[in-house]
Amino acid sequence: MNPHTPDLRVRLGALELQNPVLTASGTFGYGEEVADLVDLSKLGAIVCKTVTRLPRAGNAPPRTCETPAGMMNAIGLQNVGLAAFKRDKLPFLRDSGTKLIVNIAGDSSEDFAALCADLNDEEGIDALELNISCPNVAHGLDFATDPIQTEAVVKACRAATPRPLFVKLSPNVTDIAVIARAAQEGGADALSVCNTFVGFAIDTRTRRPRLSNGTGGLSGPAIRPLALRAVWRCAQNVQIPIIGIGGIATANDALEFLIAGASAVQVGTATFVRPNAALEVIEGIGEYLSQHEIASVRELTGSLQA
Amino acid sequence: MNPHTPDLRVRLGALELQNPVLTASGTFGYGEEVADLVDLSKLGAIVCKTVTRLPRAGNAPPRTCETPAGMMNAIGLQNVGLAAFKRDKLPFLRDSGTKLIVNIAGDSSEDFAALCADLNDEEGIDALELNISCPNVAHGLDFATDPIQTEAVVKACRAATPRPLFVKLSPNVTDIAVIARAAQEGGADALSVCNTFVGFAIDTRTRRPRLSNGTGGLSGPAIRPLALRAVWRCAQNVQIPIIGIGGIATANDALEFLIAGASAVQVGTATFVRPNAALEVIEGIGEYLSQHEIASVRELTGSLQA
Amino acid sequence: MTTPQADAPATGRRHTHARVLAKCEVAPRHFALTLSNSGIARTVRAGQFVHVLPHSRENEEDTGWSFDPLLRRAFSILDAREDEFEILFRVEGRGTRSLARAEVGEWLDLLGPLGNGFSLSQASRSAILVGGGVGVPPMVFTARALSERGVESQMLLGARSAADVLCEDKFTSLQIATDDGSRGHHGRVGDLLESALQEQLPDMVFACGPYPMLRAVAHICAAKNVMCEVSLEENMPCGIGVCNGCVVPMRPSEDILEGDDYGRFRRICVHGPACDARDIDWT
Amino acid sequence: MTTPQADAPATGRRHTHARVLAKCEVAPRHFALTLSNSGIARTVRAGQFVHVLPHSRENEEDTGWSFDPLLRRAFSILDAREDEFEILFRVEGRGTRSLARAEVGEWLDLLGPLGNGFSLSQASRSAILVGGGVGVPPMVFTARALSERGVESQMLLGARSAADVLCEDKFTSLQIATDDGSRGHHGRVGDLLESALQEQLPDMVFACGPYPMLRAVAHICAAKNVMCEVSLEENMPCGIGVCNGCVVPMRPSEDILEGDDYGRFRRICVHGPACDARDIDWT
Ligand SMILES: Cc1cc2nc3c(=O)[nH]c(=O)nc-3n(C[C@H](O)[C@H](O)[C@H](O)COP(=O)(O)OP(=O)(O)OC[C@H]3O[C@@H](n4cnc5c(N)ncnc54)[C@H](O)[C@@H]3O)c2cc1C
Ligand SMILES: Cc1cc2nc3c(=O)[nH]c(=O)nc-3n(C[C@H](O)[C@H](O)[C@H](O)COP(=O)(O)OP(=O)(O)OC[C@H]3O[C@@H](n4cnc5c(N)ncnc54)[C@H](O)[C@@H]3O)c2cc1C
Ligand SMILES: Cc1cc2nc3c(=O)[nH]c(=O)nc-3n(C[C@H](O)[C@H](O)[C@H](O)COP(=O)(O)O)c2cc1C
Ligand SMILES: Cc1cc2nc3c(=O)[nH]c(=O)nc-3n(C[C@H](O)[C@H](O)[C@H](O)COP(=O)(O)O)c2cc1C
Ligand code: FES
Ligand code: FES
Repeated sequence: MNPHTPDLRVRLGALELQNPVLTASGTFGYGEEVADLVDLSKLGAIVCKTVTRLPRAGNAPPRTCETPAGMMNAIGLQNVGLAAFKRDKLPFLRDSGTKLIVNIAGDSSEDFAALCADLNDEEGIDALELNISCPNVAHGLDFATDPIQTEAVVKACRAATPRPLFVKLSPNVTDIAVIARAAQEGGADALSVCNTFVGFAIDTRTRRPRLSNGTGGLSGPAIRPLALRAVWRCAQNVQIPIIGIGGIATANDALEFLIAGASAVQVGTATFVRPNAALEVIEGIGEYLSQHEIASVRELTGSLQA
Repeated sequence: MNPHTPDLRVRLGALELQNPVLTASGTFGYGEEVADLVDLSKLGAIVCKTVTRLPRAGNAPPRTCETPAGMMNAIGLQNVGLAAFKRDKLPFLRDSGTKLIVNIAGDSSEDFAALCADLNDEEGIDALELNISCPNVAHGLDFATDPIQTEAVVKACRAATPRPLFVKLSPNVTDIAVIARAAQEGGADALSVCNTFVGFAIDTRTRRPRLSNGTGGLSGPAIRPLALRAVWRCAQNVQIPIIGIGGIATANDALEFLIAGASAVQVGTATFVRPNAALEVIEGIGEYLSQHEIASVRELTGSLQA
Repeated sequence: MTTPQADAPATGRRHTHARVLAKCEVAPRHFALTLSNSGIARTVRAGQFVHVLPHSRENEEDTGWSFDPLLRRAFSILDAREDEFEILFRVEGRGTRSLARAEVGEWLDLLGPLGNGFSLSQASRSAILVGGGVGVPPMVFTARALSERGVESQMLLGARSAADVLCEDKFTSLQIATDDGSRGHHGRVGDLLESALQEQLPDMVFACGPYPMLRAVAHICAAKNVMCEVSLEENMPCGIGVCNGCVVPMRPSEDILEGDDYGRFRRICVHGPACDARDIDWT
Repeated sequence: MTTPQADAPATGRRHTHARVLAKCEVAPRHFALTLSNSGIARTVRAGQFVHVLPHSRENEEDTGWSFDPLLRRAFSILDAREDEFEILFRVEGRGTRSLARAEVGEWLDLLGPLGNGFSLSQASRSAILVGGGVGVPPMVFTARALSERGVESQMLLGARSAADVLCEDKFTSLQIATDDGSRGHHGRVGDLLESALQEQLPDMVFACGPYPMLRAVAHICAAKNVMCEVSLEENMPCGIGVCNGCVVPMRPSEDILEGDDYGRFRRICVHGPACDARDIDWT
């Protein structure tokens, strides 16, 4: 193999991607919103905004605020709902030129499983990501903070679909390894680590919360060291691949996650800062591999030196 | 009362402070190191570096690194030990002109209690802060992640000393309210919320951890929204006073914590950026009270509007 | 009305750079920047905005070295001609403090033109423009664009005090209201609008400014049955429609009330910032 | 030797500001800043440093608007005269990238003078100075201070290549080694030291530069039984002795091995950066 064109392909369970950089759910809409600014076909995959059975209006504004090197959001899973998603959003995503991972959220194991099953007949979906860790809706964190519920919801989905199942974990737990093992036990093909950290902000002038929802989920560079720790801890406790998420803004950040044990990464908040952040990360990973004469990005995964 | 000189005094259990701004343990040495730069007598209180029974060498360097709007440390509780603390450090601290809170850490409930008892005869100690939440030593987080152990260690200390007991909690838990209630149950006079968040960083050039200890504790502005959430959650679940800690760099940051339910705050990492950060925070709180015509800082505590 | 719009990207917007050609402190803590970017200058419409990273750069390649402040800030276009356009901002918080340090010759990283702009074609003969605070700048562009279409416009300008009156030399027909009476009418700009509507009803009212002003304008126009477009503000993490952060509540209507309040919130970075005032839930 | 020193604060250090009087790109990506601050300039000793916030400010009151990069950066004093002093840095990461944007007329927020400085009095007649990379600047100050004391010094300067040779015009007696042989001796600066020590043994060797260079220098001096002080680097969150972050490992010795390795680590922001090379645990 030519050492100057490193191999960026990675495998997440049965799913092979052309490179390890995905867009994070909720930070890239349904892809179509930014097709003029980002060459979608170059992405490892698109993870679309969480889809729920029924459309959701989401939380009242203000839904976001800035924090030091980060931001908080409490969108509240605003989305068009399953029917409109299939009708209006899927056709475009199917033809984006890259793989599609549909992120779903339900109220119960049954609801999650039914969503998986409902999508079984749709073509062009390469994997499902189970959002069991949204901090911004009532009971959003019930699953991801309890290993028994985590295992149950993954099992139910596993029975409902043959598609690769990625489970998105929450960092808001005492030991994420416990939840990671439960998800693996339930039959997950990969783990997405992690969702946002629950935070709070107050406007001292009005003495009210800055977000209408009160709490929000912290994302962006501020959380990178914490997310990296979560990924590392999971990598040492499960055998399935891990998708690293949290504060990745540059190729160097992504490399940290790969070296810590991730097989792929997702870029979220950084896309708000630079719409092409994910593509820049892909390019930078390639340059690093060339410079260090590493033939494949797969060699990086878990290559941390003691 | 003159509306132009707001009352900054606060009470933490039996302890009355001239103002609500303390220095955070481990970020202000034993006070003497910075007496030339900071007028110690103006502080609400000094919380000194954690003292253990025996001297500790701490972790090998590198012990710190910078992160976006934050830093990580893995000092490993380097300290002179109880005997040298009493002999060499206490005399200065006793005469600093402000209150002294001695932060201690032990290996077991018995060790914690013995440390409390050993200090009973020393004059000039106004309260003890139990560091049951250091992420940078083996088993450092065992107490603060388990309500049963938390309650046990506080009970043991409660029996060993008549002094006000503040318990320093870890944010690295699924629900800090559970631990907060356990500490209250054990007899804590106040809660210090919170210690650092466990993080990780990798040098991608060498593929080694940036810190010799591997993981470290994240502090600084980056964690402020997360620490504020922890304080708010505790405030809604316990009746004892709370000391807010985490990323406080300006008076406005401190005000957020007070409004969320803290009775006092500690300034840590910000002191590295500006040695007089704590004094600037005190001044700014005073200005805010004057501007908003609030007579006492105690009115702010928990004054969040729905 | 509120037909849910398809989410195809707006045309012409791009991620680009602009050089600072001029910088002027037009009022205390208010800066106007003249920026060089022909792509934006030649395509932007009145009421559109640019989304700017708050750290200036020494050259085009410079990708910055700070994640704090992290997010872009939105600024309306004051005016555009050939290869240049202008923005005007007040130093408010950390974002604008940082931006105020941009020097002539440095570069800004920006996305634009963004948003929908005002529906100028709805005004065939006459329009009233209402601007308050840093809502005045986009009205300069709007007034010029209308005048080029042969539409007469009258500007009603609100400010806290005489010192805060912005861009007054840019309007041919102008009335001013100040909160403290130090200039023009002592009171709200809404008072000026009520008087103006008493004289003659325009085809359209276009308004930009603080929320309470816009709500007052919306109510006044609704009472007189005059069409009104308001340019709204909300925190905008992405500015390009992907985050769902910048929503404003829409009035309940049959279109949007499918499911459980579905469609009640509209992203104003793409389906705004200009909105028909009647569509907004002002409560 | 390593008697645990009392922790009374150093005298003279303060939290202060300095105006940028001059800025010069002395080599590619290397900047020298001349800073105005008489308090520091008049009290600083060779080998001491200043701790600088990496964001320049427009005026003295400006408290900054960014928390990223968050922490101060340490820079050795290149030289000081009357009310001015100089620092020289290489643009390395985010901290120095930000600092490189400081413009003449702007202000830096700094703490200083910090650290202990070199023990110049230990050299009564002659000294050898060894500097590599950005370890060269403090040797300029050291050479001048020695010469003012009537002590002869010889400078051995290491660099990657001819382009990276810093401050060569500041030394009267100078030998150069470059890694690529593009200037002077082709090899390490340690080779130059070995030759120099073969000719004559100085009272002291003072060294500053990358860790591998310092270790080599320490070994060479130990073998010849020449006293050597090295100026060490470690990440320094506070610079004022309160965080215990900036430690380096000391050689096991009876003094420090009370308890369980107690005292094995020394804070070099106060008990350094200059250290007796024999005290350091170089393993
Ligand atoms: C369409 C539009 C046009 C505008 N036009 C102008 C104009 O022409 N002139 C003008 O002066 N101002 C304009 N603004 C306002 C401007 O974008 C800034 O929000 C305002 O100047 C606040 O200043 P700051 O960023 O310094 O304040 P900061 O204190 O830094 O931020 C203000 C608050 O907003 C939040 N915030 C800031 N940016 C974001 C973001 N991108 N995403 C989420 N939350 C965020 C933060 O939580 C913070 O508390 C416009 C805003 C919009 C939406
Ligand atoms: C006593 C002393 C004197 C020095 N003199 C000079 C000099 O004269 N010229 C010169 O060019 N350099 C000097 N340095 C090095 C300088 O301080 C910077 O560390 C170096 O330039 C790195 O550049 P940066 O900050 O841009 O790199 P960055 O990439 O921003 O930081 C380098 C790494 O260090 C860590 N880091 C940076 N600052 C801190 C801090 N304050 N606390 C903890 N971790 C931190 C970060 O984790 C980062 O990974 C000196 C250092 C010391 C300790
Ligand atoms: C505005 C916003 C909306 C989000 N919406 C979702 C969502 O709908 N589903 C989901 O699983 N994660 C959602 N997330 C979480 C991101 O996918 C990601 O896990 C998190 O932001 C951390 O990554 P980052 O720091 O790169 O942004 C959202 C994040 C943001 C900032
Ligand atoms: C360098 C460093 C050392 C610390 N050492 C201790 C310690 O010995 N004991 C302790 O209870 N907390 C220690 N902490 C935690 C702080 O007291 C504080 O809880 C934490 O840093 C969060 O506050 P901040 O963001 O204001 O720094 C340390 C923090 C830092 C940064
Ligand atoms: S700002 Fe992100 S959708 Fe409008
Ligand atoms: S840098 Fe904090 S003790 Fe030296």
